[in-house]
Amino acid sequence: MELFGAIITLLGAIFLLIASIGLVRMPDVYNRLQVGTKATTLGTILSLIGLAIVIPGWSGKLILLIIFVMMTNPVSSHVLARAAYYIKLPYTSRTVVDKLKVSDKVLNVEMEKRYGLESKTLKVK
Amino acid sequence: MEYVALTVGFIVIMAGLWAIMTRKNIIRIIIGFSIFDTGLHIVMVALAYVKGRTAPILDNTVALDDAVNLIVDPVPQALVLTAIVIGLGVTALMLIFAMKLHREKKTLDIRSFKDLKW
Amino acid sequence: MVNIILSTALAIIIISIAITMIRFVKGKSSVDRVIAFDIMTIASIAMIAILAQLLGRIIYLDIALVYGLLSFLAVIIIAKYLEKSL
Amino acid sequence: MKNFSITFIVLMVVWILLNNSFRLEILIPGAIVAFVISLFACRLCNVFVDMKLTPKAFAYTFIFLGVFFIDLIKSNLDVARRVLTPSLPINPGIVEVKTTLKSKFARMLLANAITLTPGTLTVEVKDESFFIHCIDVQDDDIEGASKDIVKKFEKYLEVIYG
Amino acid sequence: MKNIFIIIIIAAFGVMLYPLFEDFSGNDELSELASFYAQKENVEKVNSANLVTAVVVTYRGLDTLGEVTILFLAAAIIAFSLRKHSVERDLRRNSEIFKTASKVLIPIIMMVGVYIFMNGHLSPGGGFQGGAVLASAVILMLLAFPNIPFNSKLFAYTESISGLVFVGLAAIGALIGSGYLDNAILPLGTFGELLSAGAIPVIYSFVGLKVGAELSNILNEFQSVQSDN
Amino acid sequence: MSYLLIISILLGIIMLAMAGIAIYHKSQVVAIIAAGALGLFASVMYLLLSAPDVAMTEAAIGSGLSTIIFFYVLNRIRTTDEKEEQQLKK
Repeated sequence: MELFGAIITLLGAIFLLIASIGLVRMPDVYNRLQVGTKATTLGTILSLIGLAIVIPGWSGKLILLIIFVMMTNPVSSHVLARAAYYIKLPYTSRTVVDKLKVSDKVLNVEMEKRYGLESKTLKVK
Repeated sequence: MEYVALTVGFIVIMAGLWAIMTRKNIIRIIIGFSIFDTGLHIVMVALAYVKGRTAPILDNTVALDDAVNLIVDPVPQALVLTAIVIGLGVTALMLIFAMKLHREKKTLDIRSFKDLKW
Repeated sequence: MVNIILSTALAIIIISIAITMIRFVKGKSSVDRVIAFDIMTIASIAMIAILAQLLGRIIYLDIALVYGLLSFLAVIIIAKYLEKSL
Repeated sequence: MKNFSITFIVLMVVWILLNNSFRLEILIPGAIVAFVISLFACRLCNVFVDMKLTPKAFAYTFIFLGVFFIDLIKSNLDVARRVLTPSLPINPGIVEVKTTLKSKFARMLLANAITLTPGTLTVEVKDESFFIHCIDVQDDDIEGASKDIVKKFEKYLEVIYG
Repeated sequence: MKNIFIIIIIAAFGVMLYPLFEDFSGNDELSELASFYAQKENVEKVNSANLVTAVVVTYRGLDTLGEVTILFLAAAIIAFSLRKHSVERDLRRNSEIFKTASKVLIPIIMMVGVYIFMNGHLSPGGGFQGGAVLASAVILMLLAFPNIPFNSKLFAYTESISGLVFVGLAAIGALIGSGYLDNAILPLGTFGELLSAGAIPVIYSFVGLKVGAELSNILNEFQSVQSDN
Repeated sequence: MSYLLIISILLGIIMLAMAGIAIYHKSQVVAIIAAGALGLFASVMYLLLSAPDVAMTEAAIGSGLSTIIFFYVLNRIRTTDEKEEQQLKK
């Protein structure tokens, strides 16, 4: 049983390795984010699950860590992707379609009409 | 292992000093200060390490009766803990002064602050 | 046996951090470097957990928790700085 | 009141997981701290309100987690295949999908699930449309993409959160 | 030319530090002071499982008092030298997912912070780390909801009351116990439980609240002088 | 115990590379991120030197909050940042 947990941990480490290789190979920011988020999340989760199998007494904190990683990692990559989109980082030349650019202008105008100025301008202090 | 940490700490201290002395931008100088800080802490913790021993926290893996032979030195660790917190305060103060200097001259180049030079 | 496999996993994670360094040094834009930073810290969480097992102290897991929390905040604040809405 | 009690329960679960024990002298300080924090955060924490507490919802939660984990593993195998192939078989683009979910917490879960499943990454959320970056675009009109990406999670979240 | 001068200075510094490196041959046993702290009867006198906490709170408690004072002075100087001005800022709206996630995360982060400083005598952690985690919850709130009014009065009161309680507990130690910052003013309890180590968890909790409030105030000062660019 | 030695050597190399990037990189943002990453890896090093208290403090305060304060200040003085970098390069 301990051996099984150790092998799962090794599998997680291999996924982390794949994530870093993908980070080096992919051509633009969005694809790097794709590889980075998915492979690191599964890699870390598998490592922690493997450790929880090796030592069942530790599973409380390990479960908390797993929930924490699953909560924060997609959110941070979403915020990064949004920032990368708004500072207009270039796509790779193989990109086929960009629906957000088409509807961006229309939606912005709509937003302003619907929420007035307070949606765009926040008063701070 | 403690030798590796000691060497790395020394090199990081030297790098921080180098950054403080040669960089021209004030933000870079503050970054150099923070690097210097980190290296100093590594050196202090590495000097407190005792071969093959574990952290000075007693639980069911470290028995109370035999603690003298199992743990590392807790005193320098407490010192470094204090030093890190004070380092944050000092860094924040330096950054505030950098902000005020930038408000005065609209630049952060250290060569343009010559008011006290004669 | 278990310890050997776990040390191998540790070695693989360190190698992956070293490969991520390539993107950190090379990366064209700042966002690339932030992604590299993110991956490095998440790999370090797994590394700390495995180290805690190898050294046999459960208390080291607390550090992994704080580590993940603060790196998440750092990534958020850098992203908001880059999109000029801090 | 409902969201106060749910926040309290969540915080107590976190406390028990952290301390890893059920004894009374640990539970009592935890209860006091959780009570104070829930009081402090209850005007902020209005996200749990639309959670349904029926047996069917609980069952569907577990089914959702199962589907999600299978998809997570599938997505990783997919990513590994793409990364390790020498010719890098990608075909990226941003597509738009529609969702019918109203609850904010459910929408966050949906977006996180989309981010973690094969070849998709949520870039922006506006009202009821999600803009998703796909690593391999199959179908770039709204309905087709929605059917591919969103529907498999939406039908469970629909039951859990209404 | 200038660089050569700098290199000479740094090399001189290195030579100055080199004896530290040369004489160090790896410790094989504890120093005298540390082995005094680690002996069984002395550990049982304080009853704290984490010896670093014992050193920070009781043996060298005055240092902690000075440290907290320095942090308070830094916060006061920062608040004094930053001129507040109200500007209307043109911020991009936060993404809805980030807002919802931070609503879920903020109470959990606060709970983790409270856990860290209440278990300072059992696990690595304590007032300063727990205070930093509490401040990170506040900074997440400031990032996600910039238009929520920040109640700086509440934080100022929390900070001053915690500081007063810290000093008061220390003085009570001098009155009832054996010295300033003595932790035996409360029953010591069994070794290794949450409610043990006398006054250490109480003192560290108030240190944590004080540090958290101070750091939150510093971060709020920094946040409030941002302007558009 | 040999694996700890190897890990510490690799960590040391990564830390030195981070320090180099923090000093010499053109962009200030990357320099600050590298300084933060230096602190994070230093905290793993403290863990190897069996000082978990210091590791936690470094991860929370020395690396996390310092980076946050740096970015607030950098956001305030951003207007001349790029120009400054250009001038310094010459």
